[in-house]
Amino acid sequence: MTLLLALVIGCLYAAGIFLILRRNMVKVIFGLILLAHAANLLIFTVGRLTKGIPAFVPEGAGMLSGEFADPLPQALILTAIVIGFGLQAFTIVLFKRTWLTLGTEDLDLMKTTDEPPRE
Amino acid sequence: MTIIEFSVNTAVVLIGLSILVIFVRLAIGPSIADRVVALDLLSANAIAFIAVYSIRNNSTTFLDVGIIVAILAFLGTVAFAFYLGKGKKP
Amino acid sequence: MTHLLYNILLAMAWVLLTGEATIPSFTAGMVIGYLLLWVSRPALGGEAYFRKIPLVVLFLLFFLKELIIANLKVAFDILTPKDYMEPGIVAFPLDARTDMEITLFANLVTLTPGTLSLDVSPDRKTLYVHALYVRNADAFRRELKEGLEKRLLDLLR
Amino acid sequence: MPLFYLLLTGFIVSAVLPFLSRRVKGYSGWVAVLLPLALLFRFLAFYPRIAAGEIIRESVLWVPSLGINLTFVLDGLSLAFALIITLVGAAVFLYAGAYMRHDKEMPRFFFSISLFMNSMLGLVLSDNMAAMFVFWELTGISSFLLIGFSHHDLQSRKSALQALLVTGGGGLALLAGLILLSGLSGTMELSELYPQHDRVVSSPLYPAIALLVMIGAFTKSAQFPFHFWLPNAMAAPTPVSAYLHSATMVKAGIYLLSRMNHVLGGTALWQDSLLVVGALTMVGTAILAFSQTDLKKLLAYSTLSVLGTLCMMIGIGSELAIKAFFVYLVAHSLYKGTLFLVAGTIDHAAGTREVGMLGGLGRMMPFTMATALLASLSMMGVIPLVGFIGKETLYASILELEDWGRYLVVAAVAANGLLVMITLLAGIRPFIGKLPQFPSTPHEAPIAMLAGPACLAVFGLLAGLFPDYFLGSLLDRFASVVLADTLTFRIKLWHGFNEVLLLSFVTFFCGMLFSVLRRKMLPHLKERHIMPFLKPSAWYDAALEALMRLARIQTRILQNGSLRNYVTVIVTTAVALGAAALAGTVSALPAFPAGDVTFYEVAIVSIILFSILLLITSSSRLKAVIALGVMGFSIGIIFILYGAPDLALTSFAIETLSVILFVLVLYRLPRFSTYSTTASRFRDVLIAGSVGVFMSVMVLLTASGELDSGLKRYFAEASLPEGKGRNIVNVILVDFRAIDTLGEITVLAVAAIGVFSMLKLVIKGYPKEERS
Amino acid sequence: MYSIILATASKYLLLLLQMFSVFLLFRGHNEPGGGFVGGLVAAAAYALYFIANGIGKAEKLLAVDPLHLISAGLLLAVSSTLPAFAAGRSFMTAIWFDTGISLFGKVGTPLVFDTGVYFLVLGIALKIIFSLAEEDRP
Amino acid sequence: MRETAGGILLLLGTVFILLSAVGIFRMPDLYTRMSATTKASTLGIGLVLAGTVLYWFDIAIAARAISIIVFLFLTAPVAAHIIGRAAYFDGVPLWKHTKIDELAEDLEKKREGEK
Amino acid sequence: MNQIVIIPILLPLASAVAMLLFSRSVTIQRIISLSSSCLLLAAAGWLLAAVISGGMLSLQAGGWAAPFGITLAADLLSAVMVAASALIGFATVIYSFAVIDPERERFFYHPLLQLLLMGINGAFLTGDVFNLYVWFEVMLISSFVLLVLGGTPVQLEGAIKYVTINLLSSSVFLAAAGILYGIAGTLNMADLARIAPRIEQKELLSVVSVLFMITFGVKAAVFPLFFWLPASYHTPPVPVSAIFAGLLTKVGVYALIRFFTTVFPHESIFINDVLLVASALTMLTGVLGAVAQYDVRKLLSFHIVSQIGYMIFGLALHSPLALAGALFYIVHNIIAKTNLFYISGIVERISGTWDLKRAGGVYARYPFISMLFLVPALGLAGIPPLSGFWAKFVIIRAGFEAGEYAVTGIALFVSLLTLFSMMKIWNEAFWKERPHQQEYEGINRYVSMGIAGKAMLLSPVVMLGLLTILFGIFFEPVFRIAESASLQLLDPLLYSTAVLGRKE
Ligand code: NA
Ligand code: NA
Repeated sequence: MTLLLALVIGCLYAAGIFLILRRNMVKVIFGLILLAHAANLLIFTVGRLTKGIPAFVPEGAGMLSGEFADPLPQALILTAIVIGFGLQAFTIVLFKRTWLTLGTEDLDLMKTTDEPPRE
Repeated sequence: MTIIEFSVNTAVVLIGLSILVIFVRLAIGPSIADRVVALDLLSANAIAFIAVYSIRNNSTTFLDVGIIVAILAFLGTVAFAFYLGKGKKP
Repeated sequence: MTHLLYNILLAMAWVLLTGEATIPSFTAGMVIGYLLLWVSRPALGGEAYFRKIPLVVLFLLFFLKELIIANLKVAFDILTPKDYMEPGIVAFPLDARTDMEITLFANLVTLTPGTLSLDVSPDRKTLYVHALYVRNADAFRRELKEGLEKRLLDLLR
Repeated sequence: MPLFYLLLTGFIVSAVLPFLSRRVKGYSGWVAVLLPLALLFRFLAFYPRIAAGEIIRESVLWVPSLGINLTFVLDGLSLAFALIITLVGAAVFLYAGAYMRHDKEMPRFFFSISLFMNSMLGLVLSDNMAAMFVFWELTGISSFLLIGFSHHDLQSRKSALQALLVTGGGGLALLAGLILLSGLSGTMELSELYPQHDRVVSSPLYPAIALLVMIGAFTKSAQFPFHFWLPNAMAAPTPVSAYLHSATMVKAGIYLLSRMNHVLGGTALWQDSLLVVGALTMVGTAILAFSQTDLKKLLAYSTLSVLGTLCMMIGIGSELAIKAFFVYLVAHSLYKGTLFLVAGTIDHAAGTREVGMLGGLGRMMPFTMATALLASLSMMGVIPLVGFIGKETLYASILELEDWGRYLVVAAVAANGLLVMITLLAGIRPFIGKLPQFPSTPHEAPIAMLAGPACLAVFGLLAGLFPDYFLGSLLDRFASVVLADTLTFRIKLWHGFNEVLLLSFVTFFCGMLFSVLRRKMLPHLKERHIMPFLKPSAWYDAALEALMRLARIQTRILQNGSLRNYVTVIVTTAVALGAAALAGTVSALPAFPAGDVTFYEVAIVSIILFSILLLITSSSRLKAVIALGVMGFSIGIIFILYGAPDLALTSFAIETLSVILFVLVLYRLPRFSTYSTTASRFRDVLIAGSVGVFMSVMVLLTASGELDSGLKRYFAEASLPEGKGRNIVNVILVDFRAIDTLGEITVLAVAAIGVFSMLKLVIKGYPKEERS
Repeated sequence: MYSIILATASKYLLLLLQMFSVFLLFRGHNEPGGGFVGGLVAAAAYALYFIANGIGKAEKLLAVDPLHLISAGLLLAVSSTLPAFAAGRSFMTAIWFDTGISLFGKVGTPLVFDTGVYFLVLGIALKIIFSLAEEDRP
Repeated sequence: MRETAGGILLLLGTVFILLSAVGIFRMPDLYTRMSATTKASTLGIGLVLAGTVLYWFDIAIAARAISIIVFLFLTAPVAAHIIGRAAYFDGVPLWKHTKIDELAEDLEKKREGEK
Repeated sequence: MNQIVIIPILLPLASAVAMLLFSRSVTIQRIISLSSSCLLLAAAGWLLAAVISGGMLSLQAGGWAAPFGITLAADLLSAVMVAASALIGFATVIYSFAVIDPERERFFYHPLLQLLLMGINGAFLTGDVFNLYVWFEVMLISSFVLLVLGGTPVQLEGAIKYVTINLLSSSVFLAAAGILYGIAGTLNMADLARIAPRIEQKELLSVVSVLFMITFGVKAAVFPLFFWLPASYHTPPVPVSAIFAGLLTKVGVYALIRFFTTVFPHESIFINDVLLVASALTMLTGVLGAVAQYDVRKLLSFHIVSQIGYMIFGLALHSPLALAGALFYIVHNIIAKTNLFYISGIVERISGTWDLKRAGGVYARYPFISMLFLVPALGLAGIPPLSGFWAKFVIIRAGFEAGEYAVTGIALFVSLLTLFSMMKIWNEAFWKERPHQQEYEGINRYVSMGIAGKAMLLSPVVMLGLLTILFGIFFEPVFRIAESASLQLLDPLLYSTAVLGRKE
């Protein structure tokens, strides 16, 4: 499964970067979201996969022993997902606002901030 | 192999198959509503899968996720409908 | 409705008392609670709960039957290569009046395979139903009116 | 620590001076002059001790960790310069008070010029190289402010910037040289460097150090090919020209060379470079003066020539040469300061500085004429003025040279002849002959404008008459420092009829000849430059233009406004560097058992892959959103499969919320349009693909290793007893790593505020400027 | 696009989801759930209500500006760190009390913290959704 | 015995689920797909969950399973209705063999009445 | 005592919360903002003093021993950075009172500023890699919102680029942190420093460090990762630009220094070579960008990039002197750069334009303001005895000592171009008479400000200007601190021991 997930992660990264390289603003958002997914899945995978046994102390037991999924990467991903959501929400609205204000979603038409210096 | 083992294994395969089939509908559409319906059905499959998987893995923790999936899938569907219906009719 | 609440509370009390949080224990608690409530009904008042519980059970059985029959019918259609469907959208005049009645009825219609509540007219007098097997629109209407709607309204009113 | 306090007082007074001078309005010159005068007398008080061979040195700790301290040393060299600085300073300050009487910005002027004077003093007094550099730069900045004093004038601003850039660039070279030198010797103190001379010159870094120091000196002292900034600096008010650009600041480079002579000198590289550059400057700039018609420009070119001469004499480096150097330096400061101030007076009186339009002023301004005459005679090297001694000694030192060096005498005579010509034009011609029509009515200068130059001129006469009394002992100490030897000279006005005197006559004759020639040739000269290769100012302009063009081109290429290009660069850099770090160390990818993969895992993974494909290819936004939803849910399922229910819960919840968000945001947006070309898509696929492959490889490599995390075990053990919770992930979130969560919810709060304010707040701003 | 069916359903689902969200919050320390998911489910309840009944009714239902929920959530989270100071312990050290209620189990500052998260998440989700919805209102 | 019954319910449920999947794939238009299949899946999940309850036979599991079932039965029809309705007014076409569309007729009448 | 480490994080958060509670009243928000900034300045000073006198402080949040919980740690570097951020925060709050429009104030300008400071301080103080990510995000989202607050077209356009590229780099950060955990099994920096030498997957460690270099390089605006900066920093209101210019990029530089001294001390050869080349190109391209510009804010923005190059150069040289120089350079640059943005804002108020070709006449009317400009401008150009001179001096010396003559030469050349572009501003905006005088009738928004407004506008400028002068004149004690900070950095064991409380 690690192999498969590595494939998935690679594809997510590739697709994310590909979309970020588009001229269409909305595609860029999708690209960023894919990258977030990719990073989360990456942390999950490199934190080692453990099938099935979640990190819960069983009722009645004092501690969890044996084989179980590493809870730390999960906690990290949780934080990252939530943060990612905040950023994503902001970004989506930013892009919409930009579209409404500038009247285009073509990023190549947004060059006024980088206007080359005049002679 | 006991009956329960057999049925769990078969169930997993059947759910997997139906997920693939539904995905085809999701991919081909043709309308947005078709895709939304497919998505809704996918999440239903997910709930079923979670239930079966809890037996398979001998762990009940996942059932809670099922409830959330049910709630959220509904909400998602309603949201899509909201989109489709926006400004269309009374 | 308060009676149902009492019943559940009694059942939970039973579970706590016995210290056995299992399904049989809860069921036993429900049954015992029902009996207790029935016994003390003069003190509590409100006959409806005891009249309706059997009705509810009957309705559920009726609905389950409809559900399974319709499901099989549709399943057959899905699995055989030929399509037997004659779909259509039928306007169904509603006797249900309150929001709750309309919603419940519409949802039950939708829950039955082969039918789908599409829209309620703005005057709330008509429910438009999409159905797979509409040989005859009027027959369809009659069947629904005398079957599902009547039973439901009986239960609710 | 008298020297330190002297300087400190000076700087404090400069800071106060503008306010003071605003107070006393018309008398600000008289007030301001107190500062240089006081300093002058203080330095004169040191004179006997220095003359007696004492060297005063003192040190205030500044940055001892770096070996940088305010170490000041007063020896013959620094005292000579300090006296020139304060003496000419006194004359200039007094003069400026009257000269600029009507200028609103006079307080600022006094601030800048006194700042300059103090910096100049600090420069010549410093023994610590870093401290010296500090003052060196300060002279540059104050000079910048002074050159650009008439800041409304474009030419002034340009000239100021030019001077700053040229001398600033040289300053940086000097800094580099000094740092290298201190690195080599382990000290910042010049006095501690003297004993290390042999080690320094034999170091492989020596040529670099010597060149860097020389570049610093050449730029500051306007040696060829950096001379061009000085004539342009004449845009400054006349007192500034008199002070900075003849008597003091331009001598800073010369000072540096003489100060460093003992540390870096004695090698062929050092001596020959100074000699050649000095000689070139001496002759070349004198020739350039030929076509000048502006009083100040003429004087400026003559200054350049003298600076070249001085540099050349350090290059010669003999005892006689240093003696000549000293006398020439003193003489020049005295007469050139005077002549510049006189030029200002003339400008003031007649309203023009064009030599062709000047004449007959002597009758109106007799005292000025007398002053000018004295200074002119000194400049022409006429007996009995100090300029005569300077020139004589110069010739003598050249005649001492062997081999081809002797032919320098021709160059020296020619240059001095040109100086004579310039003097006739600038110092004498305006006062004699007919009185033409002037823009304003000429009148004698007020006492304040007369006193200073007169003093300087008279002193030039006295020093010529009694050279040994006024200059003798200082010369000894001066030369001793420069040559690091104990030397005693005799200096006399009259050496009898000899070869050198003959050369003086020849010089004078040449001067006359040049004057005649110039009058004949001037109309033709105006049209084109003499020897265009001697016009490095054109090089400067070209370099500046090239720099600006380069800057514009690179900015246009790099900062091209296209987000895609920015991302492309970043991503490519990341992958390239990452691959470089990985390269060579990885021979084969680790093998993972394929057997543990189940059917439903394959199903989930293929769903994810297909939805990625769907997302990329989708032509409608909503379709893309749905594909995204499917993908998110599938990833959630993977979380479930591998024991992360909380993760699954959260990701389902987030996915749904995102869907709602998209739905609310997107429904008014237009259709998804594709803008990019096939070629760019192909390129992007390559880039994106390489990222994907790279990340996949990273995942596989990482997951293939052993991971023994003590944290995992610790959490499992501590979660319930210490964290009071069975859901370890949640305990981590709200307890073990609660700060992460605190930050996380802050992010959410800000995001919500951001969304809200972005939707609700639209400021129109100042439309005219906002988009520029 | 108003549907009586959805509107009616949203009313009873509102209650159900809110209850479930509180349940998730309190149980999160021992079972899957927690303040974050709890808050999102509560937000889902209001979101559903908004979609079914329109933004005006949803805002009236909520009665407070979601911004105040955000502030309150942050305030709770921040104040949960203070008892540790008072107790002279290291920053953010948990302080626990025993309660007899089985659903709550032990009550401590982490639970207060998680409650802060709950309110904050509810607040931000609603703030975002309401802001976007209000923008569409003519 | 209890477990076996659970297994059978499980199997039955998944069969229904697969049926609904085939249905959504095979049916000719959106409305037929929805009315034919969405609810089959509701029943399917119901059966699967019932099987799960039987398997575990624990009140906590039962409570969760029943919550899911109740919730599904509460929401699934609403979801189907709302999406079908939105699709209809969005102009998603009916199957060409659809016999009758009284909603369209009524809307037409109303529009004429307004004129 | 250790508890003070949390104050620079908690205080801004608490004040932001208080301000959100009083979201209706701008006045109350201003009072809270000001007092919180004062307190923060005091706390940061206290922290710095404590670290100078008592050595490194570390706080185990939640009482969980490292590496299990999250460690907050203040060594000299962190304490100095926090002090700088508190200072800039304080100055910017005051400056904002004078210039920020009431609408922006009503839309949470003040709380956002505090939260930005919280994120920045958190990033400086944390001793945990993932926690650093969290603080980066707090900082980023606050900066996003501040950047677009007001929603003018240029703001939005700049924000699109800023946001996209920063999110991209965040994703790289996340991946790097994940992989790091995957190979080292810990996220605590001190623990990592201890474990890193024993890690078997060396090549992965160096790839991880490359990834970190990329992500921090983007934040720090290092060549060729800086494009987002000149595309966006000139778009928001002046105080926002100023605090961005002063602090944000420096957080990236801080992280680079922290990682490549404390966390990956053994990973330096390849990284240092890359950093060296990058630093040279950063200096050069940045300053050339500045030279080309005629918009003051764009010009200053490009300068940020250029000066980051010097800091990176110091890091790449990796000697005690070089690091001390880099640290001092950071502090000096934070102060001077922020100040320049402030003054550019004042100049814009006076002349009504950002365009140098249309501006002018400030020197004639406002000599004092002109002098206020000269201090940071010359400071930035490295003119002695201002602080920038020492920054330049130390770095150059370190460069020569390391034998990196070429890059050092570039650094010198770049400082000349810096001087050139600063004096270009001076010539055009200050010395030159304003062209088309009549066009600008009544556009001077400075002259119409009240005395209180002017005081609030000028006092931060004077304060920071004085610091630029004082740091230059009294360089020795400052350098001592920088030197000991750099020695601390070069001895990771110190850090490990202080955090983990045991020797290895
Ligand atoms: Na149905
Ligand atoms: Na959380």
